[in-house]
Order: sequence, then structure tokens, then C-alpha cells
Amino acid sequence: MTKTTRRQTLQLFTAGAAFGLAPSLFTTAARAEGKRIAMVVKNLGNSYFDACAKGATEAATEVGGFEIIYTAPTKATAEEQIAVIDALIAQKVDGIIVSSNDADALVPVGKKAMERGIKVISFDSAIGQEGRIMHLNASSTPLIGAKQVQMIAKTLGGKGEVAILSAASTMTNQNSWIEAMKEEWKKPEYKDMPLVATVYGDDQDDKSYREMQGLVKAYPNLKGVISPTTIGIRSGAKAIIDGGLVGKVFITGLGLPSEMKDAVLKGACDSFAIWNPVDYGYSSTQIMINILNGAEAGPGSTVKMGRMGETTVGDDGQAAMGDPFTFDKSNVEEFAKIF
Amino acid sequence: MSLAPRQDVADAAPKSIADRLLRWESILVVLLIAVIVGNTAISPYFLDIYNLSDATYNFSEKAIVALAMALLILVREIDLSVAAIIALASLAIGLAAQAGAGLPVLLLIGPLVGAACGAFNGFLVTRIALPSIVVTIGTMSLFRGLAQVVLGDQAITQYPKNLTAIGQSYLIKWPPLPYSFVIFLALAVIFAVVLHKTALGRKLYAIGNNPVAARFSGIPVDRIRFMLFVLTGLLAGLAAVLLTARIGSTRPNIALGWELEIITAVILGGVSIAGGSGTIPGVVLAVFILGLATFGLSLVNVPGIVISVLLGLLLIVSIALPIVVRRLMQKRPAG
Amino acid sequence: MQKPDASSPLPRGEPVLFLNGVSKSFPGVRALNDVSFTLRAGEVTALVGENGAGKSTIVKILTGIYAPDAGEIVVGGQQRQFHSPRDSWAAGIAAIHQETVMFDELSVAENIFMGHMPGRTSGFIDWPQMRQRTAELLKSIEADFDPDDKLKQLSVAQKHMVEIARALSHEASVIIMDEPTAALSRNEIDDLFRIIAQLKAAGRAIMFISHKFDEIFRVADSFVCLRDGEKVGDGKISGITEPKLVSMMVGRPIDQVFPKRDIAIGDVVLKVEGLSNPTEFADISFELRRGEILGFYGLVGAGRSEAMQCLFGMTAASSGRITLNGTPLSIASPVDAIAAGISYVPEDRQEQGAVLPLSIRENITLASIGSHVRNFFLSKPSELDAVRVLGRRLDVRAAHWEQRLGDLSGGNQQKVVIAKWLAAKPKVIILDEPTKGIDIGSKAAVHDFIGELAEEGLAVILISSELPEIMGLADRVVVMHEGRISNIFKRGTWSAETIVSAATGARKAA
Amino acid sequence: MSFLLKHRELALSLIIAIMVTGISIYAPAFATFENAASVLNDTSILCMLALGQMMVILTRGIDLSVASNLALSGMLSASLAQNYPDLPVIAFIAVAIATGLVLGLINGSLVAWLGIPPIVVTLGTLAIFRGMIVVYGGGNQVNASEMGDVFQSFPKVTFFGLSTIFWIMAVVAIAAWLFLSMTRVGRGLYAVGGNPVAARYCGIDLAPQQLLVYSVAGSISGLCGYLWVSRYGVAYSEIASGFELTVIAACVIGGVSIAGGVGTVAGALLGALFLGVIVNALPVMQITPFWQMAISGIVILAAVVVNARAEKRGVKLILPEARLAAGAAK
Repeated sequence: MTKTTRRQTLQLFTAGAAFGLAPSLFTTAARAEGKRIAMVVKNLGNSYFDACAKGATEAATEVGGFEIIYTAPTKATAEEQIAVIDALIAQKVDGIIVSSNDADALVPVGKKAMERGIKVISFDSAIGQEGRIMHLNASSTPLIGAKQVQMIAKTLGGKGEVAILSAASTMTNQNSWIEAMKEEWKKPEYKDMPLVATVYGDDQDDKSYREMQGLVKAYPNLKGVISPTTIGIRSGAKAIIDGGLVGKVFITGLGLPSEMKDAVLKGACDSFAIWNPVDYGYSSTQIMINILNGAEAGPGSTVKMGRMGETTVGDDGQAAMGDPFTFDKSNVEEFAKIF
Repeated sequence: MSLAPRQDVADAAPKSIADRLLRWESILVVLLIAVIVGNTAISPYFLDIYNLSDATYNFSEKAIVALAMALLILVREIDLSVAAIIALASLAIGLAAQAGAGLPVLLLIGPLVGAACGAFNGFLVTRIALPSIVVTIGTMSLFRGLAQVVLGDQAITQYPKNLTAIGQSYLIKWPPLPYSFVIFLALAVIFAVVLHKTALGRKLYAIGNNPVAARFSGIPVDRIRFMLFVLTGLLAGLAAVLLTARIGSTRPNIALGWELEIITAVILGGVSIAGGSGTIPGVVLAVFILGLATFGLSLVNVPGIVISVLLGLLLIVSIALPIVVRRLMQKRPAG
Repeated sequence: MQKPDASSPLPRGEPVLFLNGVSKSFPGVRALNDVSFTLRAGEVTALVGENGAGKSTIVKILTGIYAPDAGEIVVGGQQRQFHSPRDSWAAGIAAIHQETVMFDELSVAENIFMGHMPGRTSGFIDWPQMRQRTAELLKSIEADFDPDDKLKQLSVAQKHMVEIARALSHEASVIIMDEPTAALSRNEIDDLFRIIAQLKAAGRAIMFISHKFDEIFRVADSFVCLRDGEKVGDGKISGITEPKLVSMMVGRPIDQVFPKRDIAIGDVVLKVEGLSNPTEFADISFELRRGEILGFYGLVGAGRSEAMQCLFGMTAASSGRITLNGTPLSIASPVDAIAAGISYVPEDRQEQGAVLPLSIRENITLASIGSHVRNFFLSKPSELDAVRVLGRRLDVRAAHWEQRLGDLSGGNQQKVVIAKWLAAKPKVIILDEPTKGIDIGSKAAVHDFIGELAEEGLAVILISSELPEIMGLADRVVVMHEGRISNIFKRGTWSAETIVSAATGARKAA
Repeated sequence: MSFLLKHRELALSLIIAIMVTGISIYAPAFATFENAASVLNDTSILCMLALGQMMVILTRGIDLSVASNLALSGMLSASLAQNYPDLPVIAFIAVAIATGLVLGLINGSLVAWLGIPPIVVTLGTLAIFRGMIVVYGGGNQVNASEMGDVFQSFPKVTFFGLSTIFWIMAVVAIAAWLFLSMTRVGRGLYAVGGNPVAARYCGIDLAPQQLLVYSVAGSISGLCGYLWVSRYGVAYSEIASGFELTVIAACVIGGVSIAGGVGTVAGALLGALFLGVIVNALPVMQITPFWQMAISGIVILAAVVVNARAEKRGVKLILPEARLAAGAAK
């Protein structure tokens, strides 16, 4: 903590100095020996992406000769992200890995980058197909969707009303997972477990918390909640604990062990899933490095992901890293130390 | 009739170089030069004509709205709903595109919806006599809320190529100038001429300095204020066209938070929040300072939120410094 | 020394306050230079001088708003330094200010005790005591409202009573009255003078500031005369005459007689019939002719300004007809009025007339800005031509035409405001209290100028609360009472008594 | 009707009562004690912030930086808990309030001593305070599991079914009421906002008052920073983002005049409660969340229009018959 603080203070100081015409401090940061790969995520201050960045650095160190620039806009909007990518294009970085705030809005800027010889791939939240070479899903979308429905069905024994507490209504990946969930829901074994509502917490803690409280009040028979977002699941779990609803309502979805430890131990959450974000960042970066080294990554090709093995790009230009990993009482404490 | 000999009055004050140097615009010019020199020094990629041209994409739309906002603040009003107007206008463009409308309709509908939103603000402020800051806090929720009601969790992403070309290609190939930047420069010239060289401009200064006396002097104060709200909405609608064309997508959170950036540019440009003073060249300089400083710092990958800290400091320090200097200068002779 | 004790009055004539060699400068201006005088118990001392002579600066120094650069203030035998208004109260000085400076949203009691509310040891306000003391104060000045009434519910005159009660609440030994009668009607002025008599009897020393000589000679015991920041004379009021005092003030003799010009009165220019508004005025009908000066007299709040502002398009009339040169007009805003040839010089110069931060040039051309447009652009040469002519004609004293209007003296500001309206080339000009609050020199100039305008063929409406001004200048006088015209007098058929009784609502004079 | 217009607080309470009744008929789940308690608990932070903001607005100011202040104070308090989880809870609260106070003093000094317009100062500090969270914490967040139990359990303790947050709000509200209506300084705020020139003549200087109100508003934001973070169990740079406008909206709905000098504690509280009820009722009524923003916009506008009608300055009553008519109506 203190180390970061000092580094950041120094950074602010240098930035301030740069503003006031004392720029020499910065040149080292701006020019590097090897190739530069930028990882642009949705917004800063999100531990999930911080873990991804850790994986990216790991990959770069492993291969050697690559520098990672980890950056994001202040607000999770497309316009701000475009501005950030424009600045990266201007710096003539070699590759850009993006988790997009808006699949379509980033297509033009992705195209522009590729026209100028910069390799672009997306991970986590996709860019439209024309705006990138390929997209790496953490896991296949149908698998993630099905997994979450299966988890809540297991917890509830297949009986009871279920609702979805999502992030912002605009988020591409959440929306496609919800589609996949609804697909899974069509199976006959879920006939006693109806989906009653989908609400949005906008990935804000207070809003997610309130939406969770609202769900419980609006649907007195509610038994389970699926939250395919790390912020939604942690705030939802908190609302369950604070509202004395442990044992009556269960939450599941995609969460981080470090944030969900309490909820699992207190019984608000039986099990939840996520892929390892460190691995995710690592795999994306490995793919980018291979692309920069001349590997093919178009539809139908197979790309290597270092220690994570390899994956095949589908016709839609998308590939999956692996299966989501399930956490419960037995392993959450162990992984909470990692991410 | 007079009891003493009439006095000769000069046409103008003797011009002093010190006065000119102490003008706010001069300070801004120095600041802009500092930003350019600083950026050039910290990043080898800054002084690249294509990069600079790309940088203009990211501030031209805000800059266009800032021009109208400057006039509004000049007459003691403010519009916090501009970003929400952009969202609603972008929605209108999107719906029109979905309905298969042609390019002329798409280009017109944004400004029209923007102007209608502006008229609604203007009506509440001038007819019902409500403070504009309160009205536009309400309409900023209302306008963006309406966009959210219509769009829900959807986005409109299918835009005809001839529209997106406006946002994604250059109007002039060399030097590479995007449409939005050229439109901003053209509007800036028009605004500067109107504000500083015409009767309407004089009226705006009169209203900003003393609305009651302006009304007594036969200036249709409420009508002008109303028209300025409409104008601000209109330019926000125009910005919506350019932004929608640039990113080819309409979502409820489009242009979120722009109102504060726009107002920051206007204030840094030397337009007094109390009304009555400020110039268009000042606002244009401030737009460049903020846009290029942001771009330069992004080039060395300073996180956006740290940039916003620096710009916040820039705003406060640049306004506080002249006050402190003036105080020190006043105290010296006495002490 | 002990706090001045109001309960045991000092003997009449005992010195209470000395001002000794006080000087004060502002950047570029010497506001006061070595001024000394004495205020005595049980006496009213009039402080006279033109605007800018330094009266307000003395008030601000005595009330702790400004600190003097040099000199001393001695109250009750002890030298004092005022760093804030509180210090000034502590020394026993209270002031009634020129404008009623009050808090509309707060109660009468709070207005009176703001800044010195009685407190309990717990730190909270002692509301019961505050209410009780307020009730006593209101009773002593025979006010007819409650301590708990909100100030915004009161009339102008009642607010003035609150202001007086506030000054009394300090139990001060010195009371400063800065133009206390400016907003008062005749009856209310009588009330005020009765209170002043009470205060004198109680041994308070009173400093009285007014531009109205009749009041000064009626109420004051002695005077101090200032000119250009210096004291140019003082003494007993019984030992001086009005012309002498005036010439002492302005530094030269002034002819106080109004030069009524002999002007041929022409055809009817403006005809107003049955102009009405639901709450402010009703059935206003009159005619105005070329070259005529039509006076409008009435008490403050009689509806004169309101009727004229309606005529000028500031407010909407509920009924009535306006005809200009035989053509019926529909005036919805000042824009229409100015286009038709009607100008209105408002009463409140600072708020309604002048745009103080703009230059003299920009102010003078403001109401006629359209006439300086050449090919879409404003022409500065054209503006300057107009400004030079009008500025010279009105004898505006300034360094240059680009000077901020706010930097000029009140009288010069008023000249610029009038110039603005003449630049609009009106056929009818309405002057609302054009000499209010300006010094005697500028006043004479304005009077002279009004005559000049009529001579040039303008039709002039002159609203004034000063009887001598109205009687000296007008050809006819319209008298208003409670929103209606109570009588119209022709020159030669009036007397001060008939006009005043029409204005106060006494039975119509025949 | 005109009586209600004149007594804004009463009218607002009535509107809230009608609204609650309506919602309860539509969705009986809303009319339970638990729900009422959760609405009150949920709205308490907004209530406190609205009180602080009101004092600022009374002096003709505005504080746009409250939400950023809240986020930074909450972050510092949480990071103290992260490093020393076993400190008594009062230490965390004290750190949050002290941080808020310092930030408020920064605003106050810039406004009071340098005379920079409040909207300019707080527009700048809005960005600066929030950015300092990233500068300080390197963009890291503090999670529930890192904060420790002492830090988190305090706001959840309940008395009579209501949480500590509510009771703290009650104490703050009573203190604000005593201060604003019973002390000289409090009444002075109304004087300064109502007529700054006159206040100066009464020996009440604007600058110290401004310093005071921004400090108070800052301290309240700091306190709310601790409460927010401990309640929602996470501290990072984005918490309460954009909340400043909700706070101002609550004041406006509660009849606080943006022109200064007008506003009551009850009004600000009711304004906040009004927004709280709406925000909490929408999910219960199963109205799609997409309506929420538009509805709060409409509510703000409606409240402003109604307030403006109530405040409408009376026309001059000069004609005797008009005065009589007005007198009869009274």
C-alpha cells in the first residue's frame, strides 16, 4: 500500500512538473527498448482489471522484450475510451488489447489503429468484429451462462423464483451472458425455477445494493439471484447479509474470491464462479505477443497462450480461454489471497 | 448651462503595453505555449500533424457547445443539461436512422431536437422565472432519463456510411482536418464576430452586466436569453450529430459528464460566472489548452483521473493566481 | 471609560463625539482630508455637502466599515479604533442607512437585533427577551406591527421604522441618520421628526444627512459643511441662511430660482386614456403636448412610476389606450416604446439606468445601438460621433469615453444615462426623479437641461417628489394618490397647499 | 391551497404521505415497517449531505465537491481500517470527519479569502478530490474483507429497528436545527445570504461565515464517507460518483432557494426523503429501472415550479381596492 502511494505521489508530482515545463523525468517512461503492448480496460480502480494487468505483465516478462502500458479512461464511457486509444495510436504502440465500453463505438478507432499498423485484439468485453483481429472470451458465452443457471439450480434444488442483478444495461458481455442464461433456462429441469426479473445496478455499489433490496420486496417469494458482475454480486450479497436474509435468498454469479469470501462464509452465497483474471490477462497478452511475432489469428486459426495452452478462433473471430472455475466454502479462502 | 468650462474628453484611454500583457487572453496564450512546448518535450509523438488532428476529434464536439455556453454564462445563465441534450439528440438521430431516413434528415434532426430541448430550458427560465442552474439540474435528469427510457438496455448501432464518414474522415485532406474541427473553427469565428463586432454582442454584455438596465434600455432581455438557450441546445444537437457519426453508436450514457468539462473550458477562458465579461478568443484558447494538455498527458499514459486532478488544479490556480498577485501588488505600496 | 449609559442622559450641549483630523484616501482619490468636528448631546448636527464631498466616507468611518488613514475618533472622552461595525456599536454609535438595509426573510425582531442578539449563557439566543425588547422599542416609536412579523410583509415606511428601531436598540449615545427621509412620505417624515425630538430630549447626539434644505433648517441645531473631502464650515444653523449654506457647499453662489423658459406649446403628442392595471393604478388619462413639461407629483408609492413604466412597456396594462401623434400604439415592451419614440429615464440609476461596468460610450449608445450598425457590423466611429456630441452637450466630466461608467461620480453617471435616452431620439421623454440623490451642482444642470429639451420641441414628463422642482419646471402638474389621478393643475392655478392636499387624498381641490 | 403553498414543508410532507399511500396500495410490500426502516436508513446519508449543502446554499454558495469529498474521506478511513483493523470505531469516524473538514476548509479558504466564485472552486475540487483517491491509493480498492469487523459493524447496529446511520442523521439534524434557528451565528447565515451588504453593516462578515459553512459541509461529507464505505463495504475512486447533483436536487425540492437566505432543516430533510422514497419505490413497484432518471428529473422540475409559485413576489398593491382584496384573502 505505502509503496504504491509513494509511486503514485511521485507520478502526480512528475505529471505536475511536466505541466510546468520540467519534462525530462518522463522520457524514460515514454520510450522503451522493445515493443509496447497497451492494455485498455473499461475503467480504472477495478480490482478485476488490476489482476488482468498483473497477468499481462507476467506474460511480457516471461517472453521478454515487451513493455505493458496499462491504462483506462476515468469514466466507463466509449468517448473517453476512444480518446485513450487515440493517444495510444499517436504513440505508435505495437499492440492494443481492449476491454470495450461499447462494442460498436470502438470499431472506427480500432480500424484506424489497424490501418496504422497496430494490432488490436479485445478481451473481456468485445469490440465489433471489424474493429479487431480477434476476441478472447474468458470462457465461451454459452458455458458461462449455463454455469450460472446450474449453480443457482443446485443451491435451490431447482425450485423457487430467481432474478438477475446485472451491471449497466449497456454492457455487452453481461447482456450476452444473460442471453445465454435464458437459453439454458429453456431446459425442462428449470420449470419450477422461473426467472422473474432482470434489474441493473450499473456497477455501482449503492445502486446494486438498493436494487437487491427492491427485488426482495417486490418478489416476496424470491429465492435466488444471479449477478453476472463482480460489483453486483458483492453488493447483492451484502444486502442479503445486512437485511438478515441469509438462508432465505441466495446469490450466485461471477465474483472475485477476495470480495466474496465473507459472503460465502456467512452463507449468503453457496457457490460462485469466475475465471482467474490473472490467467485471463496473461493469455490475452500471450496471444498479442504471438500476433506481433507474426502468428495468424483470423477465424479458423489456432493461437497459442503460453502456459494456458492454445485455443481455436471461431468463425465470428472469437475464441475462449477455458472453463469458468467454481468457488465455494472449500476453496474461497485460499484463492482470496490471490485475487 | 454649465457653471464651469466644459471639459475636453479623449476618445480613448492611452494604450499601455502593461494593460495588454495583463489581459486574460495574454495569460492564456502563454499557458497554451507552455502546454505545447511541454508536450513536445515530454513526448516525441506530440508534434505530428496526424496525431494533432486526431486529438482535435476528442475535444471539437465539446468545444462547439462551449461557444454557446460562453454566451449563456455571459448573460448570467448556465446550462447543465447540455450533455443530456446530446444524449437525447443522438437518440433522435438513431431512431431516424432505424426508420431509414436519409442523410439530410439525420443531419437536421439532431440540431432540431437539441433546439427543442433548449427551448424547454429557456421557457422554464424566462417564462416561469426559475434559476437556470436548478432548471437544468432537473432537465439533465429528464433528457438523459428519456433517452434511457427509450433505449433501455439496447443501443442503436446501425448508421448509414455517409453519416459515419462525417465523423470518421477528414473534411480537408491536407492539412488533415476533421469535419468537427473545421466546423468548430468556423463557428468560433462567427461567434467572435457576432459577440465583439455587432449590436447583438453589445446587448449580451449589457444583459450580463445589468439585466434590469438592459431591459429598460429596450433590449428584449428575456427573448435573447431564451434564444441563447435554444442556441445552446442547437449546438449540443450539432455536437450530437458529430459524436454519433464519429462513434457510430448511441447509448444512454453517451457524452456522460461533458457538462462539467464544457463549463470548465468556458470559465478557464475568462468568462465570469457572475456574467458580463469574457471573450470568444479566450474560450477558444482555453479549449485548446485543455484539449492539448489532456492529449499530451495521455501520450505519456498519465491516467485519466490524474489528468482531471491536474486540470482541476489548473482551473483553480489560474483563477486564484491573478487574485493573489493583485493583492500582493496592492499591499506593497501601503506596507 | 464606562459604556455610554443612555438611561442617564448627558446634559444638552455636552460634547459626545470628536472627530479629530481624520483623513482617508482610496487609490487615486483623496476622500477626506483633515476633517474635525464635534457632536453634542441633545443636538442635531446636519452634515451637508455635495455628492462626493465625503459624507458617506465619514459615515463609513464612524460605523467601522472603513478605517481612517490618519486622525482620531474620540467618543465619551476616550480615543477609539473601529475595526468592525461591532466596535462602533460598542462605543455607542448607531446608524440608519441611506437604503433600508434589511433581511426580508427574517422577522422584525431578528432584523432589529441582527449582530447583537441577546444570548443566554448556553450560547443560544434568548428569544423571549429579544421579542420583549423589540415590542418595547416598537411601542416607543408607535409602530403598528409585531416583533414576529416577517420583514417582507411590511411596507416601505414600516421597514423604515424597523431601521430606526434597530438604531435605538443599541442604546447608542450617537445616532447617524444618512438620508433617512429619502423614501418617506410627508406624514412619515413628520413621524420621523417627532422621533428625533424624543431622541434629543433623551440626550442623544444626532448626525443628520440630507440633501433637502427645508428638512435641514427644520430639524438641525448646527451644521458641518464638507466640500471635496475637506471641512469648509460649521456652526449653529440659526447663524446661517440657505443661500449662504449652498454657496459654502458648492464653493460659489448658485441661483436657486428655476429658470422657467417661455416655450410655445404645440399640438398633442401623446394621449393616454384609461390606462389601468389590476393592482397598481387605474384610469390614468392625460394629454401631453409638444414643448410641454408635464409634472407628475404624488407621495412615494402613489403609482406614478408604475403607470409610466407601463406606458413604457415594462409591465402590461389591463386596459387603456395610448395614442402618439394621432396613431394608436400597442406597446408590449420597451422595444416598442423606444421604436415609437418614447424614452424613460428610470428612477433607480444604479439598478435600472446605468450599466456601470460598461464604458461611457457603450452606455450612451445602448438604447440606440441599432442606428450604429453599418453592413451588419457596429461602427465605432459612428458611435463616437454620437457620444462626443451628447457627452459634450450634457457636460459629462470624464478622462475619456472608454472609461467605466462606474468610475464616474453619481451626477456624471446620471448625465450619461440621460444622454443614452436622448440618443434614442425620442418624441416623448419621461424623467423619473432625475435629480434624486445628486448634488446641487448637477441638479441645476439637469433642471436647465430639462428646459432645453422642451424648448427643442420634446414633450417631457417629469416625475418628482420635490415640490419646488415640480412647481418650478412644470407647465401642468398631474397629482396622483393611491394609484389614481386626483387632480391636474395648470401653471398659475396651483399652490403648494393645493398640490399637497391632492396628493395626500384630502378632498379634491376645486 | 394557497395556505399549503405558503407552508412548503407541510405541503411536501403531504405529497410524500400521498405518494407513500399510493405506492403501498399498489405494492403492499412497501408499507411494512421493515421497508420504512430501510428507506430511512437508506436516505439518511442523503439527508445529512443535504443539510450541509443547505448551509452552503444559504450563503449564496454551492458545493459541487461533496460527493468527491465523501469518496476521499471514506477511502482514507477505510485504508486506516485496512492497516489497523482493531482500532476503536471512533478513530475511523474521526479520521473521516477530519479529512472532510480539511477538504471543506480548502474550499472555504478559496471562496472566503480569495473570493473565487463557489461554483468555480468546487468544480475544480470536484475533480481534484476524487482524483486524489487514485493518486493516494494507486487505483486500488479496499474490499469488505480487508476492512475488519469493527469498521463495518458500527452502521448496522440497530436501535428500535433503525440503524446507527439513521440515529446519527437524527443527531446531525437536531444539531443543525439548533444551530440554524437558535444561535446568533446560525441566524447570521440567513442574514448573509439574504442581504450580504446589510449583514456587513450589522457586523457580520461574509468570509468567516463562508469558511464555516464549507467546513461544516465538508465535515458532514467526511462523516458520510465513513458511513457510506462501511455500509457498502467497498472503497474506491468511483463511489458516490455524481451524487452531488442528487444532494442539490434534494435541497431544491426542499425549498432551499439557490439565491440564498431561504431554507429550513425540515425542508432539506423532506426533500431528501422525497427522493429516497422515489428511488426505493421504483424497484418495489416493478417499474423498469430505466424510468428512474426521467422520473427524478420530472420531480425536480415540478418541485421547482411549485416552489417558485409559492415564492412569487407579490405585485405592488397600490390601489385601495387591491389592498382590501388582499387583506380579505389573508
